[in-house]
Amino acid sequence: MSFDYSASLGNTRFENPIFTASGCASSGRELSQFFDIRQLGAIVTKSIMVKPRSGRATPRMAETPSGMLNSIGLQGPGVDIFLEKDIPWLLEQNVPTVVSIAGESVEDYAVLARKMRGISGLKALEVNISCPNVENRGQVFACNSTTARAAIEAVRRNIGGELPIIAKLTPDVTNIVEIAEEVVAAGADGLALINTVLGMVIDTNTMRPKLAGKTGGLSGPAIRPVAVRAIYQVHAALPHVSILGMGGVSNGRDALELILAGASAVSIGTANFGNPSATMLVKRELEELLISKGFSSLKEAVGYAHRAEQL
Amino acid sequence: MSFDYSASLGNTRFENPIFTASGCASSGRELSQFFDIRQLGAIVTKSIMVKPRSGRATPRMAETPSGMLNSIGLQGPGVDIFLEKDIPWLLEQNVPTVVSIAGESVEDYAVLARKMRGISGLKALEVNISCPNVENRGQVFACNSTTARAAIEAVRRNIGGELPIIAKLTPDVTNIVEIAEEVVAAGADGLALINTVLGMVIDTNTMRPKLAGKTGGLSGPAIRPVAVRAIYQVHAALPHVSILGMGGVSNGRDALELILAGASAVSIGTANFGNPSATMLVKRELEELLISKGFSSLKEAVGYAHRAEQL
Amino acid sequence: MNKFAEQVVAEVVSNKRVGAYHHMVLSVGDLANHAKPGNFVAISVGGAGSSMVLRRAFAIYRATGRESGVGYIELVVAPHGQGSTWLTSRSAGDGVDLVGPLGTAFGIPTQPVRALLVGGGYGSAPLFGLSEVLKSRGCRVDMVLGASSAMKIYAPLEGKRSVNSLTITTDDGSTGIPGKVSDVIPELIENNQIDIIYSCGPMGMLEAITKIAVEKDVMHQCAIEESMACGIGICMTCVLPIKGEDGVIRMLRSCIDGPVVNGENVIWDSNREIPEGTWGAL
Amino acid sequence: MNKFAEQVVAEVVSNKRVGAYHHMVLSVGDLANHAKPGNFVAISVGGAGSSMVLRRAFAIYRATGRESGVGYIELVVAPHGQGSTWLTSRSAGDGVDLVGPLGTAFGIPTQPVRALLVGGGYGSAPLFGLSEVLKSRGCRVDMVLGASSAMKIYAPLEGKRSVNSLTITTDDGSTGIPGKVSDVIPELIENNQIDIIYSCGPMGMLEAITKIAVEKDVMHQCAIEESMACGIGICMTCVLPIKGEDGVIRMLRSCIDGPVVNGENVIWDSNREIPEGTWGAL
Ligand SMILES: Cc1cc2nc3c(=O)[nH]c(=O)nc-3n(C[C@H](O)[C@H](O)[C@H](O)COP(=O)(O)OP(=O)(O)OC[C@H]3O[C@@H](n4cnc5c(N)ncnc54)[C@H](O)[C@@H]3O)c2cc1C
Ligand SMILES: Cc1cc2nc3c(=O)[nH]c(=O)nc-3n(C[C@H](O)[C@H](O)[C@H](O)COP(=O)(O)OP(=O)(O)OC[C@H]3O[C@@H](n4cnc5c(N)ncnc54)[C@H](O)[C@@H]3O)c2cc1C
Ligand SMILES: Cc1cc2nc3c(=O)[nH]c(=O)nc-3n(C[C@H](O)[C@H](O)[C@H](O)COP(=O)(O)O)c2cc1C
Ligand SMILES: Cc1cc2nc3c(=O)[nH]c(=O)nc-3n(C[C@H](O)[C@H](O)[C@H](O)COP(=O)(O)O)c2cc1C
Ligand code: FES
Ligand code: FES
Repeated sequence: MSFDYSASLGNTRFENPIFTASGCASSGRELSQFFDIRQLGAIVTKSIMVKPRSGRATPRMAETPSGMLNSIGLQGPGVDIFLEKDIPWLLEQNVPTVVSIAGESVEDYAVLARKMRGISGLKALEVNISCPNVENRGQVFACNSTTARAAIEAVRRNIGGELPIIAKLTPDVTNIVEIAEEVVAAGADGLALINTVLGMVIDTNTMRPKLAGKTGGLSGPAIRPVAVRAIYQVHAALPHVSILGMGGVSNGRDALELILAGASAVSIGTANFGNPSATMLVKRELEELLISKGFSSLKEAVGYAHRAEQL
Repeated sequence: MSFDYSASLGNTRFENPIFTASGCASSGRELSQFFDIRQLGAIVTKSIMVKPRSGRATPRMAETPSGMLNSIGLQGPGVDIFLEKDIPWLLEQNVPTVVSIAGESVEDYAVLARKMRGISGLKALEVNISCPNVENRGQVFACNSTTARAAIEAVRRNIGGELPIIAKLTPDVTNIVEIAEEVVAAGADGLALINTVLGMVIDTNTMRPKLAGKTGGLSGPAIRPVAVRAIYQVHAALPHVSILGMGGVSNGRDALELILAGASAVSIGTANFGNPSATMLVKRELEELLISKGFSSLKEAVGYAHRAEQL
Repeated sequence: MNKFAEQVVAEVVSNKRVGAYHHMVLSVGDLANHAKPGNFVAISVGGAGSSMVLRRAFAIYRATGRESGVGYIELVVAPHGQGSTWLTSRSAGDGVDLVGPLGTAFGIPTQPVRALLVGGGYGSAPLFGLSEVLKSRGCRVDMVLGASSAMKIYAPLEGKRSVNSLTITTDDGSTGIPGKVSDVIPELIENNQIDIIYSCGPMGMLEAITKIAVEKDVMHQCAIEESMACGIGICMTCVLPIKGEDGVIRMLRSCIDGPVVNGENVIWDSNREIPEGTWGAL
Repeated sequence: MNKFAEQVVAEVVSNKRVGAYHHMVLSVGDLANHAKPGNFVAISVGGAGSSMVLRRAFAIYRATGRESGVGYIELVVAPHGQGSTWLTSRSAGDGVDLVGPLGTAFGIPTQPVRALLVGGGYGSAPLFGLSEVLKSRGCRVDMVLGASSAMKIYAPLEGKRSVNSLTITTDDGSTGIPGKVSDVIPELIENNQIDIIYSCGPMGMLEAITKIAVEKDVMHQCAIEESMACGIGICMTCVLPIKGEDGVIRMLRSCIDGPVVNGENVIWDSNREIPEGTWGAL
């Protein structure tokens, strides 16, 4: 019996469910020397903004127990150069590509969506709304249902066509289900869960915050229980909305945990730093695990932890 | 030159800043076979409720990378038996004691505060408002400024006397500073930061949530960056309110990190499970570190990471 | 609460593979002199920089060398997950952080009785020490060991010598009688006129034995194995519903009120819920 | 991006303590044949179950054994925090997960020139291999090594032999000239008519050398050490402001656009802020 490893997000089909996480694979070139990146379910690009950005001052990272903090500050070339250089390369390589976009204002999201509209060959758009909203006291879009909704609506209105919109949420909210419901109502086809958790490390030598940006985003295995919880809660509330799960996945067992909680596909972030071929390891191990447990397709396993208690 | 290791929370002085964390030292007896518990800055008791409680079903715990999940569900004998058995023993032993209380309704908090009023010898009252409010769809008190405020007001009105009230907050909110401001306005003398982070583990063998209660609280080194961030943010906004810091502290360096962020004292939770004498290790190492850095008192170091950049 | 508990750095004296298990000898000093059959130890795993924050509990297989300051504890460890695999890869000379002895011990009858000892998997570990004590008190000791397959039967030669009879069962029939220990116990109780059963192994096995013991009206002490975060009574994770002398069910800590408990007092069929009528249940 | 980079399990061949450092030899296969002076490797630390999720970068001290399939890489490791302490406690026969060679290499002049090699602490590591290459091209090589104290000067005998002169400075004067390397460089440049400086060490030292090099108008290539999460160009944590040929300042990744860069192109005085005028700065 052949095993069906394909994954779906919204209406889009992917050969397999293992993606890179935004900001953790640059634009794909760097990883391609370690494995054939066409083997990925998709590359999710770093979040691209309207203008070029030099990002935050350094130091930008601190290792933490089973995790790390980063405050890259979305360094990148801006959407125009990105569309000119990175996207053609990825499409030429025939790598399934999900573009991540990030804005500082609702208008930014509209502009970015319009720019993506013309690009044929993209598989989906991940909308990172975990960025500070310069029009609203720097509060993160995804921290508030009104701003989260506005950003996703702007994308929905401007994207046109069939490209699925995946809204990426932060776990740093009182009620993630509420935000999820709001962005789905605003037109998101899927949800990416979770972005990093806000944290800080103080360097006990200098006795100041270790990161130049003071706070940073916590990622890696340390936050996996938070990711599993968020995915489980949102899948319970919105069982028909596809979830791209992420947070601390570094092997097949971890990926299975997110799938059972309700993720339809899984992104690998921090694990790439420790192991450049982490995605290929996860891909292989997850498939083996699913088969050994008797599933005939990945999709059967999605949300399987929610099934009713057998009595 | 002698080093002043004493700590203050509100108007209360403690010999040293190292406490046990609520729920992680039972009522003190069990640890007393490993060290002299009078050496603690204080014992913080498990959170006590109005009625006896058997807690949640098992399994109640799952180990996670650099942390653990628990869902004890506040198992305990109820306040009357607690006051009859545990408190007299602690006071007899001359252990500085902080009682933690937890309620399911605003009225519960009022009742518990009245019960504590008569007990002389207590050092402070920790008010755990990270419990589900049965009158409000099971939402956690500390997740909402209105309910957080109501619980603390109920304690303030009923406690009388000088006993400092320390409100214990959950990090699982969009804006912890807002909740902190609210409970301080309601009469809290200090804040305990942080309670556990909501998480979940799925057992990939049974393919169901590992804990009987499904979700649980994440604690241990994994969450330290979240604790440091919360303490730093709250200390920046409310520099005159004392903070009892906790979250993933297992050695002197970790405790120093929380102190530099703004904690006036530090509770040790999960580390006791891995090392029954963790508190004594932290106490010794922190003092050595503070002295080696040239501080003449613990208090000088509190919030030291906030000092202006030297140019 | 075991009042002899202390925290020591134990030196690994030897580590030998035996079937599916590792037999490990640790030098622990005086602590060994206080260890009783049924007690366990809790060991830190993973070393500095480990992501594992909790200790692992292991039943004491034997405690030897009873002179002041010198003492050894022996364990039977199944390399299972990350923690036990780390432990079984320690070499002679390595140090491990150990807390013990912990928990309750098997109750030893003052009169010579006829005892049946039942172990499942590495659950046989504490039974050999127990058997020695019982024999020294003039008891007759019969033993049943069960496991999924032959590799998982831990029954060292010197252990076998200390019992009057040894029956082995395996699920796959690879050695001994095919089946479960519970299949052979009723007959052994009859034939050997058993007064008391001591057991250690998976919860399902202990439950099955309790049922037989109640039916046949013999006493039954079992060492349970609940997942433990601290092992010393401070975390409340290891609880299970146990009926007290007063008839009230309480969620008791298996690390300090156990691991050895009277089988008939355990509410086995709670299906991991809080049974109705439990003291304090809401 | 170093197109030869690959991920291998390297076997520890030897691990010897030398002063404050460990000299480690790793068997890495073909990878060694592509390693150039200035390149580094990134090693997983802590083993299975470790709480350390990131690799640690180490400059390649030497790469030897240039035949197909067999190759060795040598490192000089200072046991500092948890990661490097774990590495320096590996024994011969242990395997470590290694990615390399990574990063840019020192540029080798096509003409014989007069080179001054300056190393701080373990920063001397890549300079001995560089020195061999330069000598083989007919260059004159002078070397300055500095550290806080004698124990932290890494200058093995065979290394010393490969240079024309070796000057040592220590902050505490415990060996060599008391003071900083920057105190002695100007005179060495003059006396030996230096054409190019190669340096490796702490950022403060590299900045000071850049200043001297600019003043004296000699070329200066330095290997920088920014804190790195991935080492392969995918995380953007290791950036620093570097002025390009086009005069534009960009935040470049020191793991793939470095570690070897032209000292004069680095904006040293940015005080870890984004310098004004940096491309894309907001
Ligand atoms: C009182 C007691 C006595 C024990 N005696 C022995 C013994 O003699 N020999 C032996 O090999 N093992 C024994 N165990 C089991 C042992 O403590 C470990 O749980 C087991 O080795 C698995 O740990 P791990 O790190 O390898 O597995 P992991 O699966 O990585 O463990 C993860 C977590 O789950 C817990 N856990 C996993 N399986 C069990 C289990 N079956 N029971 C309780 N907790 C579990 C672990 O303690 C840990 O916190 C005993 C447990 C208890 C409570
Ligand atoms: C290009 C490059 C070459 C290096 N070459 C050598 C070498 O040849 N020999 C050697 O001993 N060390 C070298 N290092 C430093 C080494 O990578 C480790 O940072 C150092 O060993 C400390 O790691 P730790 O785990 O012991 O310390 P920890 O303090 O526990 O490290 C914690 C984290 O901080 C980072 N970090 C700490 N100190 C530094 C530092 N000075 N620079 C960059 N990151 C740091 C670590 O990478 C890690 O992520 C080099 C670093 C880089 C970037
Ligand atoms: C260095 C770094 C950079 C990141 N950059 C982005 C980004 O540009 N856009 C985004 O949506 N998420 C970004 N993230 C978050 C990840 O995509 C991912 O959501 C998070 O790290 C959790 O997954 P992990 O634990 O597998 O890393 C970044 C994470 C890291 C560690
Ligand atoms: C097993 C367990 C039980 C706990 N019980 C309580 C409790 O009763 N009341 C409370 O306020 N916090 C409780 N906590 C939270 C701790 O007091 C502490 O806030 C949290 O664990 C973070 O600290 P740590 O990382 O040092 O454990 C409990 C934590 C654990 C792990
Ligand atoms: S294991 Fe902690 S109370 Fe029993
Ligand atoms: S270390 Fe990750 S980009 Fe350089």
